[in-house]
Amino acid sequence: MEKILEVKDLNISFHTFAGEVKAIRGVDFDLYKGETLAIVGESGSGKSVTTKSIMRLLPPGNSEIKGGQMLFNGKDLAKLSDKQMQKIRGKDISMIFQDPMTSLNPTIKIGKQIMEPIVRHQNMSKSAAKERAIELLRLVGIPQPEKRFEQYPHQFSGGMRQRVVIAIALACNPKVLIADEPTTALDVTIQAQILELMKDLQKKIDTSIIFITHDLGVVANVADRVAVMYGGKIVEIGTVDEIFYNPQHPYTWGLISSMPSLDAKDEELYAIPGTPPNLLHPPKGDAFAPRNQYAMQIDLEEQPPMFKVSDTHYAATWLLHPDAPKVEPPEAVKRRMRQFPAGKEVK
Amino acid sequence: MKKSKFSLLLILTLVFSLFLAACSGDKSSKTDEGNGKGGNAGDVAQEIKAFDQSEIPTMDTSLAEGSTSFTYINNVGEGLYRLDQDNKPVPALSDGEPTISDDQTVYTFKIRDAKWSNGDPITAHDFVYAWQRAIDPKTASPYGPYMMSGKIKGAQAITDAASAEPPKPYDVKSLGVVAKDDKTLEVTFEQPIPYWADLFAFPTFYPINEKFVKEKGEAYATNKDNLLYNGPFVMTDWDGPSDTEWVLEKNENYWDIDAVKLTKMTFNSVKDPASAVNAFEAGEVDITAKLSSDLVQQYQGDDRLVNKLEKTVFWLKMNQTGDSAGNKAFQNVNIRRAIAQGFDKEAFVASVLNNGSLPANGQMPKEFVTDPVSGKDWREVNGDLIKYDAEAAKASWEKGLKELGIKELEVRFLGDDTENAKKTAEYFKNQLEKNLPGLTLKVESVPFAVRLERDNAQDYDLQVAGWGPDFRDPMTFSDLFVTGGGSNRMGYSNPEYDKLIKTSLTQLGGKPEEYYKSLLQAEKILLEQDAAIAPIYQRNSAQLMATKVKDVAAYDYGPDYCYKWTSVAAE
Amino acid sequence: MEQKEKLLEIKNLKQYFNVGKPSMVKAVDNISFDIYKGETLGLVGESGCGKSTTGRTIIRLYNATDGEVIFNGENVHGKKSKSELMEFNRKMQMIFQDPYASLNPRMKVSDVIAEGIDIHGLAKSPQDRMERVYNLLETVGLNREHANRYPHEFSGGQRQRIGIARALAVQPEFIIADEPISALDVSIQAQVVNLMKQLQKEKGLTYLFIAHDLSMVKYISDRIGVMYFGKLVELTTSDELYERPMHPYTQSLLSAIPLPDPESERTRKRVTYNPSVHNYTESDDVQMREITPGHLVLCSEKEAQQLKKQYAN
Amino acid sequence: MASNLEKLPKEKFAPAILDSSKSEEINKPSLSFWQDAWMRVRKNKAAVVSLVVMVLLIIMAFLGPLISGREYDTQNVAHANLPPKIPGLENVSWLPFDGEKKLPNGNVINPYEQKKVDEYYWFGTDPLGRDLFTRLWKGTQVSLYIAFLAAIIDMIIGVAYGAISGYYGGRLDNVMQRITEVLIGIPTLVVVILMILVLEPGILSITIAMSITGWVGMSRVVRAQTLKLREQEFVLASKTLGNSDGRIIFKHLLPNLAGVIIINTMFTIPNAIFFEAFLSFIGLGLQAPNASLGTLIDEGYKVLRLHPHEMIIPAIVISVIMVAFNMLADGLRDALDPKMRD
Amino acid sequence: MTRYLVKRILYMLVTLFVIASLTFFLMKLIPGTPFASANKLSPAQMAIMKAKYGLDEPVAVQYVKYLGNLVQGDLGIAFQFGNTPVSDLLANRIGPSIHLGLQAMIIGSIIGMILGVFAALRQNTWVDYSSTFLAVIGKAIPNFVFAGLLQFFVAVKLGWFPVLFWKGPEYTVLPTIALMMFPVAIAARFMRTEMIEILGSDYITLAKAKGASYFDIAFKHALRNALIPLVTVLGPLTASMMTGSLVVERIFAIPGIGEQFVKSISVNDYNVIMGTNLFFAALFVVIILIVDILYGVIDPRIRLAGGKK
Repeated sequence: MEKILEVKDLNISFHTFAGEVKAIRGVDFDLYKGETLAIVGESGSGKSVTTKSIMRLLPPGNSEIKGGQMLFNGKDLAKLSDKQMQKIRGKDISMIFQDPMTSLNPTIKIGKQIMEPIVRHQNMSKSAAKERAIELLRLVGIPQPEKRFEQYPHQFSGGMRQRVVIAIALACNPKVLIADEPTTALDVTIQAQILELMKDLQKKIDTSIIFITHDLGVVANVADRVAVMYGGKIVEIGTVDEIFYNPQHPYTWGLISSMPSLDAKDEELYAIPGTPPNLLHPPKGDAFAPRNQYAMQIDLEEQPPMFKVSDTHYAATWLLHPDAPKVEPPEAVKRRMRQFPAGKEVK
Repeated sequence: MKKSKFSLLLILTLVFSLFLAACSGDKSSKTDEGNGKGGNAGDVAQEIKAFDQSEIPTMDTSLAEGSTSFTYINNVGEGLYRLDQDNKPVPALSDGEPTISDDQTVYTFKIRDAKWSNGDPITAHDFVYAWQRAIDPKTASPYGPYMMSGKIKGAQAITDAASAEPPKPYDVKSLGVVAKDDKTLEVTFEQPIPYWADLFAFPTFYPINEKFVKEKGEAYATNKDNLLYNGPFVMTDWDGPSDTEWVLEKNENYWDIDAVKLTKMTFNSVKDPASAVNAFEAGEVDITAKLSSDLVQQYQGDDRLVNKLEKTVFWLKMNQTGDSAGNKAFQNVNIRRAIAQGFDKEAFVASVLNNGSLPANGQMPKEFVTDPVSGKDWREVNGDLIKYDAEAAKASWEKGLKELGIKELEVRFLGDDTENAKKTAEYFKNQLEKNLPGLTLKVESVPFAVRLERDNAQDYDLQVAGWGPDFRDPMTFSDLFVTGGGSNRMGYSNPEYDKLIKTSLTQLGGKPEEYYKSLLQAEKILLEQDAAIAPIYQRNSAQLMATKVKDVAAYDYGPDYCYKWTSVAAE
Repeated sequence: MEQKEKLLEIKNLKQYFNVGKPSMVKAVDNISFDIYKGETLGLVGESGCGKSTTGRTIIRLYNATDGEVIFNGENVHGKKSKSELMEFNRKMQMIFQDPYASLNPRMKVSDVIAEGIDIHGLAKSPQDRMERVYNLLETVGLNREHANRYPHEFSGGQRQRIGIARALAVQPEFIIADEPISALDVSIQAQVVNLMKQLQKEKGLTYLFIAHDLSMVKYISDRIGVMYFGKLVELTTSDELYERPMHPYTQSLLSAIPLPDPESERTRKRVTYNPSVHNYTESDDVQMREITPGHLVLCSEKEAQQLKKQYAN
Repeated sequence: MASNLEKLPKEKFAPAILDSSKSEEINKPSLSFWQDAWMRVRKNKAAVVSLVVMVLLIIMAFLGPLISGREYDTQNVAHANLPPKIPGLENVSWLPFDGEKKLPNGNVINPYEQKKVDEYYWFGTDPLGRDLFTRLWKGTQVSLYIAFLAAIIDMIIGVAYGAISGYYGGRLDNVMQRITEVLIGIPTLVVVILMILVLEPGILSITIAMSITGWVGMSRVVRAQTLKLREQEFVLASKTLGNSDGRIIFKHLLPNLAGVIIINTMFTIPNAIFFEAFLSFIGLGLQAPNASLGTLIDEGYKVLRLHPHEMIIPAIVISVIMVAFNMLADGLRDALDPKMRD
Repeated sequence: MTRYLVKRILYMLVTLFVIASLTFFLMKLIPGTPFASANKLSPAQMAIMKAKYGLDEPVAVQYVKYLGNLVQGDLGIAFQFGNTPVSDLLANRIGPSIHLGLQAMIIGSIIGMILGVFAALRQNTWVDYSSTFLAVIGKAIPNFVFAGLLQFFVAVKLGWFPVLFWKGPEYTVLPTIALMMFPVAIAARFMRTEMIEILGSDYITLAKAKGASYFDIAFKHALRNALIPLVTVLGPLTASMMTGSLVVERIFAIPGIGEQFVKSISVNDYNVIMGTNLFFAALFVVIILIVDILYGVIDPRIRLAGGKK
């Protein structure tokens, strides 16, 4: 498959008054044409920072790309000038944000906000851009687009606003669409609509999507592949089935088993103990080790490399090391593993 | 400090200025106006530009009460007499000297053939109307009754009747002024008035054209078009009391037009003296208004600085009525004397005022009136009545305190409202507290109107007050402190003093020698014997005037300046 | 269903805002339900459906427009003396949604937790007060050392546990949990939910659990009420609700939830709810009707008949 | 990927001993909100410098009048209007402390020699021969006193009014807001002038006059903030615990309002100084012989061209105070206002 | 909207009524008479003058009469100017004050806004620091000092502009500069804070994500939103600028109302004080109303909510 975006060993730090926060500590992943890559992880795990850095939207004053490459069309996004980056944003790579209530400019008409990237990137006349904008509104399922074109954001409901944001993002048929928790702020019924819309549109314009979320249900719904992030690193990456039915990293186990399943009522939920690491002083070894009931001595001393599970599946845990003792995953995970269609052996 | 320190600011300003010059403003320009300096070489345009401190409050002679009003009324109007360049009243609309009755109370004037600016002849009726209007309680003139009561026959009675409770009927026709015919005016005084000619030169006594006033009604005197002129100039621009620019031009109907040289004068009110000086330096104006003392220092020795020793004297009033500690203490003559002698007037005029003012050691100003007996200036005759003497002051002070049986005294000090008020108060506080141990001065500075009210209510201990004359006669100062007198307002009372003043007023009007002798004696009682007030200084004022401007008459009372004889010389 | 003791009866509760103005909002519109002692009643619905308002009205943060809230046989919204109110405040407590906004950032954790103890004068001495705070901290899985720290030093899950400790400090019988986990990460949600379950077991607490996350609600609740636009549309046991949702809105809601299971997601079919399907007329007496034992649905008489027939067995 | 990892010692794969009690440990030092804010302020160089400057100025305001050895109101007219002269610095030609002055006509004179004055007046003297160094610091003292007093009065009234209005809301809020609307409708300058006329003039009257409308700004800020806070869940929590309104206001609202109150006060102080200066300039300021920076500038302005030091020195001090307060207020806002946090 | 306006205007009238009453009674508290020659008047004459101007009546009667006249638009006469009606005085004097105030306000706030925007865009650079410094200096140095320095150096020494008066565009330059320093400072500082906050908002990030240029982001997206709170501050400031320029008016001999007002206060000219005060207040409330309407123009959320906040 064609790689559209390659992120290699990305390191990002924030400079705060308390010191340097190493928010991203060596992230690698590829994005293929037409696929949806979901990035999951809890807040502070670095998923938003990764995507914002791809868009180069991190605040210039206190954030710094310490190393790594983000190759898009053979160009390293990290090295582009602001002007060059402006030409890529909204045209080749666009973005949808979490909160539709705040991501539209309250003082500019909806139509104008949709037209902006069209006019900017496609050299269209005003009237042609307007037509295109109305067409986009119709495409994202907004009724009476001509009338809605002239309205202001506050006249739209949350779900409708998110549709507008999607329309803006898709205005120039981008190659990559980054969706940063696009449904978190929405009700479930609206979320379902938006997810359907996105999948639908993806098929139409064949764009690649990086989908950030912390909701495993949403991941299961939209993703082709899943990257699990913890403590500024990707700890496990694989196809959606591999992650859900054959997870290898204890953190992924924790994530999956902390969700109640519909049939198991009385057993206690599995809860990952403790709190996420403080990236101001990242731990020496595996960042997850202090919360990991399977932790070994080496976890406290050395960061695990990515172990290959299959061609598409990698996980960063010492448990995959040949010398590591065999451990029993939690019950809920074992149940899932039994369902794994490929039936691959669990180590 | 050094100019370079402003350079940054300057650069900044320049940038802004340029920016603004390009984009500001929308008013149509009136700049060309009054720019008539050109003319032929050698033939100097007889035009000047001048500043005044304030706008003209009113041009209605009956309502006028301040020197600004009087100045412009004097320049565009005229009475029976006019002050000449030497401050002497000379006949103006009066055709020659009047006929005076033997008892010196009835004066009969012939009115000169002169015209109003609308061409109407000026008649004796115009005077009768003006005077009756000024005394009429309905007019509520502030100066009419002040100038007439006790002088013009019947004036006091009218005011008394109108203010009685309940009001009594009155008739303005009972005023002692009658038009015998169109050109003959008969004026009756209550008693002989030595300074009668000054009164007739005073703007309150100028004629008014009745027909014109009736025609204009409420609008009379509200702007240049609602006024009639009979003086050396007419107003060609004045939109009313709020106007800050006004123009006088030569009055073609003036009977003495040959004496008038200026063709045009443009006036502006400029309240900030420093700004006025800036404009003068920039050549935008020929005459500034009075300078503040800080500016006077700056121009010391400059021949453009014109000094004028005013006949206004400032003194400390020591209130003897009331219940405050100060009021009670001031009933003691030693305490009063201690205060009067306890501050250094020389240093005060030299450092605080620093504008040419003179220390005053008597009530009467210098160069105001001359004793007819010796032909010498009043001040020379009576000399220094109460001088700064720290030792004597301290001695009196201790004596006074002993008599009162106290060791300390706190006195309220009501400051004046001049530009130097604050410094003056500070100076007095410092001087008196230093020289009179145990004295504390509590300074209270209040606005002008409040001070007048406190004076009126006699709610003060020590107050800086000043008095300027309204006519050239010692009486304008002497009768201030008679018992119960309207301007006394400090509870001073001395029967001997009262008697001297009363005799002079009622019996000596026609006998100048005795009149002066009596009043000279009164001043001695007031100061040497009673130390009723503590004279401080006689004010000097200074202004900047371009050297090309000649012959501006400056007056001691009534109007400040007259431009009738003024001319512009070639430079 | 065995007969349980009613702890709380809500009768025809109404909460309108901006009464008399054109902008009047019927946030809670005539709802009735009971909560039994020791159970957890879940309340679900989409944002703006009035579920939080219901909770806040029950605890008297708002004065009800109409209706009764009977707690232990006493009407909470009647006229009350100060001491009665205090007693009531002690018996009924609340856990809030936002772990960041629900703790006063200027107060130490010990003071936050002890607030109720102070108000109700439960501690005999300062030592007793601190001892209670330490116990509460340990009850919710935190350390004594945390007592002297400030809220901003804690993570979201820890803060939420402090909030629980604060509510527990006055030893309440009934706790309203207003979306207590929706602002937390998945892994932390489990911590809080486990803690709540454990506390319920130990202290015999009764919960009103308000949430929009249906899977968690199902997990923790014995019974669940579904709200839609200020009205309660369905109320039954949680298993029953998931197995046999009867109200079309509940059906649409359940069908919209994505499950963390790619296989089922590939096949899930979403149904949409259109309120006009009911076709209610003026004469329809729309109210909660029991279709099967313990399963109430908001419907008209006609619909009830239909449903009864449909779910007869 | 895992190529050279085979050679790891076995014992490394032994289960790690994890102290479960440590999982909840916080490894940051315990910082209260104020300590945290203080750390942020410290990072702001301008604010720290401003704070130092302000402390120095305040110290000088009290110490200055003592170290000169002269009284602020002692007059010596023989020594009037002397330029600054500082021992040691008098020979440094580029500094204006040589006791010489340049006349408007360009001549340089030395009034100290002319008047045969042997003493050193560090900042020169005024027209009454008073020592300007002493007066300057005395004036600073008075200005600061007025400003702080006005700020405190504003704070007390404004906070009480705003907190009550915002917390109780409803009809009470409505009535209270109408009242402030009327107050806002009155131009400040007008009220102040009228009040100074009505009250007996003095430091206190000026302060009261400034506070008559001054508190409105504070009350609006506090009210807006209270409206937000009273819906915060910790306030609701306190209500559900049965807390009384008074205690909620004092324990929950006020501590959380402290930030905006401090910031607002920091902006009030320089404004009050400025306003007092303005009043002095239009002749409604302090009573003699009291000095404030305003009266000093006013007096100095009159003799600016002849004796520039008499205005420039107090003008510099007032500017420094204003700059320092504003910078510090900015720093505090960044540190205390959660909106501005990174 | 109409209902809202009517309600607002009613409130305004109430405000003005309260202010009129307040001023009236305050004036009555001040000792003294408005007659300049009071020290030369005999008690009899004083009584006559008080009677003529109705000052001898009980305060309550005077109050009722005053309000009665007020309703008819009669502000009384100015004592210090003989019989001139206060309304004439205001009419003649208010023009330059408003002109100067507005001009300084508009130019000042535009410059301030530009400074503020650039400071925010280049946060923590020399641009930011110098703009902040300028702003603080503008606030710190009294405008009369500015006015005096400008007059002396720019007008007298350099001769670029007229020293005094108010006769045409070039006359307005220096007073405007002196007066605008304050709005420059206020606008710059406010704008900076607002812009920094807005530049961090989601919709700005979205605009960036669209590929908008810096210019577009600053001026098309952020500026309008930053204006909303700025208007709140600048509105009342505009009113006080129009009324509070008295010192600058005095220094540049501008025939405005401010100087007149101060003089009236010192001579107890009640009618002028009350009239001017009421006029200021009216101006003030009208400007606040305009500000609120302006909100709607800038912020569509308010426009459609019918003026509600």
